[in-house]
Amino acid sequence: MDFGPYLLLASLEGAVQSAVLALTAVGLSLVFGTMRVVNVAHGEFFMLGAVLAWWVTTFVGLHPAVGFIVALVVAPLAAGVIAAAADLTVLKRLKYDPESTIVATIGILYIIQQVVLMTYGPDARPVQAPFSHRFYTPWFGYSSYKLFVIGIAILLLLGVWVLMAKTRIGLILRATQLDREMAQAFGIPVERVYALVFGLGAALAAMAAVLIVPIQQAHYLMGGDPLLLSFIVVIIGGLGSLMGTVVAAVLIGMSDGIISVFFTPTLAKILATLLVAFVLIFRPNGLFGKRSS
Amino acid sequence: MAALGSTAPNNLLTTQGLSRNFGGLQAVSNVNFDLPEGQIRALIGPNGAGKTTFVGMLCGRISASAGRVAFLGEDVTMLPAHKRISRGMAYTFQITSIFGRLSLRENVALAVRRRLAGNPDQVQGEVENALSRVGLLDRADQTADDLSYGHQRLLEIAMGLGQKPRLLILDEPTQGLADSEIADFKNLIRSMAGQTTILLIEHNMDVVMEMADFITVLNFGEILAEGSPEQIHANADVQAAYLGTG
Amino acid sequence: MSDIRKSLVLHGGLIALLLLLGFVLPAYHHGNLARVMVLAVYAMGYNVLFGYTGLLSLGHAMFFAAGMYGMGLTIQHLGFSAEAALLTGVVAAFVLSTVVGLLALRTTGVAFMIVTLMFAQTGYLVVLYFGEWTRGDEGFVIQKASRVIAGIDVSDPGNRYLAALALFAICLWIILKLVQAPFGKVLIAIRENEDRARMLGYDIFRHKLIAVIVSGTISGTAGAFYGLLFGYTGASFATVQYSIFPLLWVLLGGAGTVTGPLVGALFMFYLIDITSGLTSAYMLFAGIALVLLTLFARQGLVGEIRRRFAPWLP
Amino acid sequence: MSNKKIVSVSDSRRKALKTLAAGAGAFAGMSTLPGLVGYAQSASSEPIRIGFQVHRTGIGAAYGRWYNRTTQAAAKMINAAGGINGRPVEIVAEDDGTDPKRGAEVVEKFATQHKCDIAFGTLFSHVVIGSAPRAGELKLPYFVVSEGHHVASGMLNRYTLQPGITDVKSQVQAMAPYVASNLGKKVTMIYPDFAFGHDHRDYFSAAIEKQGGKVIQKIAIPPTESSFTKYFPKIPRDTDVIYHVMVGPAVLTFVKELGEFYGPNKPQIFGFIDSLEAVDMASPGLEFLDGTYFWEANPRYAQANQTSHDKAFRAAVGVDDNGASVSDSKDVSTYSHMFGCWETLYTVKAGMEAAGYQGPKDRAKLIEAVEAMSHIPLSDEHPQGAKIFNGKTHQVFGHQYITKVTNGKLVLAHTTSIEDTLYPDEVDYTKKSF
Repeated sequence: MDFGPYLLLASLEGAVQSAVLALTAVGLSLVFGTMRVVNVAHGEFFMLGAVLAWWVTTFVGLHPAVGFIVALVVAPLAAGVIAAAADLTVLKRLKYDPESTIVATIGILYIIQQVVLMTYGPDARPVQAPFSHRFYTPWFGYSSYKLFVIGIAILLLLGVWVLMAKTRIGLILRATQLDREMAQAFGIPVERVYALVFGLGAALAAMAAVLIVPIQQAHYLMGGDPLLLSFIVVIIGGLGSLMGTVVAAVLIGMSDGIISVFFTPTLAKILATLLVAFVLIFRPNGLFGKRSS
Repeated sequence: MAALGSTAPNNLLTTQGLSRNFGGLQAVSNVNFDLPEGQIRALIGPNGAGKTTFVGMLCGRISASAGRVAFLGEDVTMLPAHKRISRGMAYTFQITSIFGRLSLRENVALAVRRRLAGNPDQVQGEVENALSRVGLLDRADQTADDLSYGHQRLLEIAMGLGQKPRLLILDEPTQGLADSEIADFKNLIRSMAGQTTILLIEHNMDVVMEMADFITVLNFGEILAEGSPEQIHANADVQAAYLGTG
Repeated sequence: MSDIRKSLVLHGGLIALLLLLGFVLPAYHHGNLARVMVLAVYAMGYNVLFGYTGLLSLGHAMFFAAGMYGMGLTIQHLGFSAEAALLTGVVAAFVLSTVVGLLALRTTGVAFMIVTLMFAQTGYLVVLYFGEWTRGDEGFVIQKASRVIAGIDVSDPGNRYLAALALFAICLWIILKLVQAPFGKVLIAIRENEDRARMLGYDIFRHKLIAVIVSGTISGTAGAFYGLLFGYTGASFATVQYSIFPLLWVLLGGAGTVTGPLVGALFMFYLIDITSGLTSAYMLFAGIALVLLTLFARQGLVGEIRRRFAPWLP
Repeated sequence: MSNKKIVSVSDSRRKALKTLAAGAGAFAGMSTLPGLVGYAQSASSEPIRIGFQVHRTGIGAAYGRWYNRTTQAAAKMINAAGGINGRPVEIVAEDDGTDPKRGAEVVEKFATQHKCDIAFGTLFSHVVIGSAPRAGELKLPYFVVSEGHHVASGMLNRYTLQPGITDVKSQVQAMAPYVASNLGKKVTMIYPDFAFGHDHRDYFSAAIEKQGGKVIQKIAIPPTESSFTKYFPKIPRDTDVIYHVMVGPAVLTFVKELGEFYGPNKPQIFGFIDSLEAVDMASPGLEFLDGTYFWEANPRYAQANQTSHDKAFRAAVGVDDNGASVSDSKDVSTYSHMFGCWETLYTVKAGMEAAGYQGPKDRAKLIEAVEAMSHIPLSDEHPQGAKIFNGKTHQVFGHQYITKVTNGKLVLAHTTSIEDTLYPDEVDYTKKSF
């Protein structure tokens, strides 16, 4: 294929990945920013979203679009509740000590993953897209749904931004993020805020998964990649900085797409991975992080 | 006693035009500072005068934006902290910084071993010596976290002693100590006088006036005045500075 | 009895016990223990960095794999003897850990986790990329004929066990010496309070770098031996999963304890071996164990014993 | 795992015995153990224990489920017909997590704890290669159902055999003539960037050139990949045939995205069914596959010329005429692989009966008996088709099928001869010691 169209296609693919990644990573970033907790189980909440989407759509059974919309509401809600419960039963009792929470969330990772394996099984199951329209350029065909994903993701991200910047909840969150003790002193119920944030972070990951699952399939091991990628994105973006996270997601997603134009696939992956490593080595606080860590 | 601004050969430490700014804010600007061997020097000044930043640049925790630091007659401006320490500086933190989960013995041993990694027996001896000098020998095998705040400050000083430094920098050592503990501390400093040069950042004026041979007053990152306790006590600018900023 | 004496007795006794077990254990558990001892060495290497120095690496599989492939590839393609191949494996891990250390130690905390993770991921992809030589994910068999160390055929279960025990004993001794030496005490100091250690005049970077190299080289040695003793070299050992395992073993057994890694690896092995008979979702139990651990035994099994009964445990 | 319980009945006695033996034989080295244990066992006439190494979890899980159903069905049949040498067959299943390390551990468990007579049933090549050395050391006959070339390549050992399924080298080279003469000569290959994919790349490139064709582009997809569209532009415009073979959870994504990319005006597409094993042909997005071709080792859909043997096989395993579970039409089988378990078990039966197999001490005899086999006729025991077993290379060779997607069903288009699958021996295991 000619270079121009190829680049276009690669960019489209990169954009889809960026969109979903941004949504997932913002969830992780929110949790880290507010609670200073590295949630290793984040990817499993993503997986949970996809699996729940499959269940909901098969349960609803009507036109795929209906099932999809229901899933877009139910799956994040359920994932959020489970996450909040995990926070109250485990993380809270660890007093959010950084090291222990990493271990605990590794444990939660396995618990969620394996419970899904026991109930949903080891298969990769497809979820039908709300609409299966394709459009054709002179060079290639492309699924309109993928463009739809980009759109929705942008809307959701704007939603998060409004929530953080314009609402009272956002104010409380930012206050808690700035200074936990101070917030407590001002009568902010920090513990409930933390549970809320942890749930919200998981819900965002689940939402991203609901968007992607009509493109990929729901599988109990699908949580790994989103976790790694959103980890990378959050660090590159500068810990806790939502804006940085989004920008980094776009950078990572696009570069993954574009690099694949110029190299053989595996080599492209190798280079993309090394790129991330070296960005961190020479900007240890991320591209947009403040100097002192 | 060294005269103002002189760079006599017997100076242990000298700075010339030492400056540091944090993004526009000038924390320390163009300080020329001389510290003769064997002196107990107090460094005072209102909050935010740049005292901690200044000593930070002396021992290498903070890099200088401009100027130089000379220690034992050699320029150490470019040296990382650990190299300056190994040349004979010691620094005790303003906010207590110890190895909380280790025993007192091990805390001090870490300080001693850098010099004497070779022979354990000697380490043992010096550790107990340092601990006894701050009166913590009987607690040698406790975990540092279990100590009272005052004792933790003393432990930190013991770590300073354990390093047998040429220059001991104490950043607000008496902060949060009870009067009785302050008294012990004064005796401790006296006992060190002569063997070690001491740079003392201190808010407690009684301690300063009683202990210091010589005082440097820092204000807005600049040297406002230097002199004997009496001279400083009489100095109008100093009083103004303190009253001015509370 | 002095602490040094106590620990000498304890660890000497442990080795003696393992030796005895080698002769009385039923075949199945005999084989398992041989495996676990080599894996424990991997975890002990990891523990030097994570448990004692306080640096959390998510990429140790690259060191394990470097040792394994350094050993396997030279036997497969260059016809090296087992001894030469093992040495190559160790050297490979040493070189890799030096390079990775020099680069990754520019970062700290979470960034360090990610950088090591990324390097390990690169390592895994490189193994696949050079599939002509590595046979990628499939890997290759180390033929029985090449699995002879100093005239001893380590494909024989008895010999394999003794070889694994010897490796374990040597590494145990090295690490014991390391953590009881002033150098090891400084590593602990860095873990406890890096800034303080620096202001006592210790060269933090140098100490950390050496820790990474020791840790990576020991892990790589385990990889080289694992491949040789069990006759297989494959890419699955370079995956993220195998970077997580030593972390889990060390956490279960007790970070910053000399015997913790063995206990953790053993515990995990039988946890999986037994529960896999009950359900295919056996990692569920590993998950529950981890959560309970953080809630009730923060320091791991041996760590808790040290905290409650034997503060002298190294 | 009820079968485990049965094991444990007589277990304690044997454990004690074994511990004694271990103590005694300690200085002689533990390797003397199996012999002793074998003696303890052969006296009894208890079940023949077949250690079944199954991918219950990990990327092989979908295959594992159907391998398990097929194996249990075959065991049921065999036992209903009087078992092996009058002894019932008992399947002792252990999950290997589709991981080579765990696989080796499981093989040890079969040999030393479950006291299995043989190990059997592994699909994924890396697990086979990781486990085979241990099987060899433990002198445990290891019958794999992997379609990998590892056995015939000579990499493994005398105790490892693949008598139930043709290997990838044969499958691939047998496709070339049909592809070249019916679909086109300029081929672009898309395959996973690991050994299994490299085998396809190497063997097919060679085979197609023999047919005067050429592989003009090779696209190796990293196994970590979950979206594929961005690689399709690498397919040259002048491609006659796209040759695809994918494995793992992302296969459906791959095929769907290929369809989205091309839409109606696509080149000829020839795929290995691995790209769609256990995937419902009716899944949304697969319409575009109509008119494309697939390799199948055993046609998933009951064909017009269906044999009575295939009918019986489907009935026994519980698979309907569309290759899905009779109890759940969405649960599609791995029909092109699972027959291997069935046929392998019957080969084991034949081998044991020929060898007069009593217990572990006769393991070598069993191997020799199987090595002695050559022509295997089409039958209820071998429903996939007639086969030739090569005792020297421990590998079987059989007919391959090419089907064309017509109205969402895979319809037989071509059947290769066994000769198409043959290639010169690369090893003679019979010359290797036991």
